[in-house]
Amino acid sequence: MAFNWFKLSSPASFYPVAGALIPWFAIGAAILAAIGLWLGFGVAPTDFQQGEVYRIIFIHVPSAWLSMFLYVVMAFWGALALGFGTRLSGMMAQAIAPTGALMTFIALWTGSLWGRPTWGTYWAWDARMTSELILLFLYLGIIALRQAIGDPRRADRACAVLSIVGVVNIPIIYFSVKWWNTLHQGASVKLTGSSMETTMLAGMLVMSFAFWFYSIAAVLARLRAIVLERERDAAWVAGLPEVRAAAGGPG
Amino acid sequence: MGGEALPTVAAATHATGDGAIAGVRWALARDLKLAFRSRAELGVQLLFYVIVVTLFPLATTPERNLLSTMGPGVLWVAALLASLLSLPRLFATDHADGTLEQIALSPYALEALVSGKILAHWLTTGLPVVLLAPLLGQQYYMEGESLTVLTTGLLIGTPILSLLGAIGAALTLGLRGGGGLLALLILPLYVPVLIFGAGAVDAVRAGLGATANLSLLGAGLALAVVGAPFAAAAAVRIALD
Amino acid sequence: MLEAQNLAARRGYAELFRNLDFRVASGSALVVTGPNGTGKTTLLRMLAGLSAPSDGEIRWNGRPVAPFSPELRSVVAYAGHLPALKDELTTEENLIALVELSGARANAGEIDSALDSVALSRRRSLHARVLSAGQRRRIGLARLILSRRPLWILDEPVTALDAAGAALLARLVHDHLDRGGIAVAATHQSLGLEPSRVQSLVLGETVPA
Amino acid sequence: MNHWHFILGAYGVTLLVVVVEVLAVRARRRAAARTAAASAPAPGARPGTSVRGA
Repeated sequence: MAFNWFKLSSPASFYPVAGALIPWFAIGAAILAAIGLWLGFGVAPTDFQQGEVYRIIFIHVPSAWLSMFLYVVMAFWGALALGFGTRLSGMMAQAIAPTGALMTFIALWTGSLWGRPTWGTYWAWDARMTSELILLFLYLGIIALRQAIGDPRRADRACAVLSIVGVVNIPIIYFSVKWWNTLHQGASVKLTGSSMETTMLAGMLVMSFAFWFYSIAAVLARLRAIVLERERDAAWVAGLPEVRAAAGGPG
Repeated sequence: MGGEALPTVAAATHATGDGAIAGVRWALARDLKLAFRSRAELGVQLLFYVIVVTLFPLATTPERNLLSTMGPGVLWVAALLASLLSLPRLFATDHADGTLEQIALSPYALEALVSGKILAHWLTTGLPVVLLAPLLGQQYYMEGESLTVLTTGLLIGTPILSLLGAIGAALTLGLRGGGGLLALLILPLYVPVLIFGAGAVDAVRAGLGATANLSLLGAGLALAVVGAPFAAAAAVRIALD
Repeated sequence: MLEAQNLAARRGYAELFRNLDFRVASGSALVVTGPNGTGKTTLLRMLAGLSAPSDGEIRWNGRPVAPFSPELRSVVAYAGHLPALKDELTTEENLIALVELSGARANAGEIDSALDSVALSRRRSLHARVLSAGQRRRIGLARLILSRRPLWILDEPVTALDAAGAALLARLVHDHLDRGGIAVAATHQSLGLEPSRVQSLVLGETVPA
Repeated sequence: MNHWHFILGAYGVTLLVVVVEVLAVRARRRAAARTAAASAPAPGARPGTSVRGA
């Protein structure tokens, strides 16, 4: 068991595993999204206060969850890279950051489009929206830091330190924004009544799984690209069929 | 000179025993001396703070009520920017002239040396900002308890800025676009400090009292004092690698 | 005794060297040469504990030492490309600061005699800003005299030194080896040591696979 | 109050972002494969060292 994990943690052995997993997660994401959208648009009833526009939550809430979840996962892999110097962990953290930033962007975009008809404004200083914006800055900071550092190993470790500091800070940031928000009686949106329709909840959960599967597929695909970039002069990379095909072609 | 015995490892590591305090003291004394020798530079940074604070009423309105509402926020944002402006000095010069390598190879714990440097940074850049606050508060028609709470908040909060900033300064050592990158990395982390610090004055005005805000700021300082030197020291080692 | 086993280094995406093995005993020196970009400085930084090897192990007196480990930090004196001097401080203040940073107490008599042996006594209260490159290097030599560390890592130590300075450096290294110390130097100039106690390591030469 | 255009804006941009990410990742992998092919080490020319003396 332990030996297997050790073997898997080398980029060379994980590369084909990731390649085999990607189609399953991609197909899974597509099927789950189809079910989720059917639940969200076909089954769930119209909200009698907000009308149809609440249907944005089927992408807003999952992307917001994923944006936070992915940050924690990224920090986890970063910590492993920092603690044990495992190369694959650093690559994993590197692969997660752009998808996490995109999820944060989707959450902000959809939140603002939901807010316009609901609050009458695209942007409200709501605690969750504000925290999400700061989360986007944190993601962009990590991506920018990696861009600025040329050396991949230094980048792995520096980004790990930054993401760990970020993980400690995110709850504090959220709490502080909420604190500030209550003091100033800011806006906040809730669905009608305390109990959400079961079909709405089901749709949201299924869509969350769809986003989750999609993120895994996207991260693994990016991971494969990163492995190729960083192990470019390893013998096993030279032997890969896709690399040989690229060598045969022009350029 | 020949024939002298080389010190053993044990003799040399003796320094790490009382290392933490001695390390803090070495870095503090040296950075304070260096800051004093280049005090003109510190003056310029302080002036930046004063000018930023002065610009806001000119950009908005000299109206008394509005300014006294904006005042704490403006002073805090200016303090954040002043801290940001001074942060590259913290490690960059040591990095450029090779001192940082010697610091990292010293038998003193790097965390202690880094703490000393952070303390010196706060004493030379953060403390002046705190001391100027009662004066600059006058521009914003702040007085009485508001002014006291603002200054107290800055006194507790500016060390957090130096502590968190040290992590960013160490992470961006020797990188292209260092200043802008540092701002992107560090300003989001400053958000809670800004909220609790500026919020303390609002709470006083709302009649809620500043105790809760200042206590939260104090808790933040405690957390930063414990955690930040380790993160900053780790970042220094990474930057040297 | 300093040993390297199966050492490998990467910089960015490129591999600088691998499968590097050597052993430097007490009282002897390792001189590292090789074309630019073959990893001399990288190797020296690894031996000083500033940088982690991408593979392999460094051992001091038989025990593996990790980068920045306390064991290594208490034995190594590292003189890199950068002199670690502050323009705002005087020659003497710079020297005292560096000696104190290495955990030693700088007593006035020792400082005097160290400055004397590098011929900087008359420049002791000048700010480092006005010193020449060679004089800056000499402060580094004074630091080595006072360092009392068994392992010296010297990166291009002869650079900027005049003939007298180079001779002084050679004498310092010689005395250091006599006391049972170890020196690792990356240099293309001779340090004038007896061949019997010098190993030479040439980086960048192709070895059969 | 149906606001279908807001829903369309939210879902449309999400789809767009996903498509852009998928295309970007595929392009990145192709580029990485090309670079890897170009920088694959020639046999025998690996970096080496020699130790002499003592």
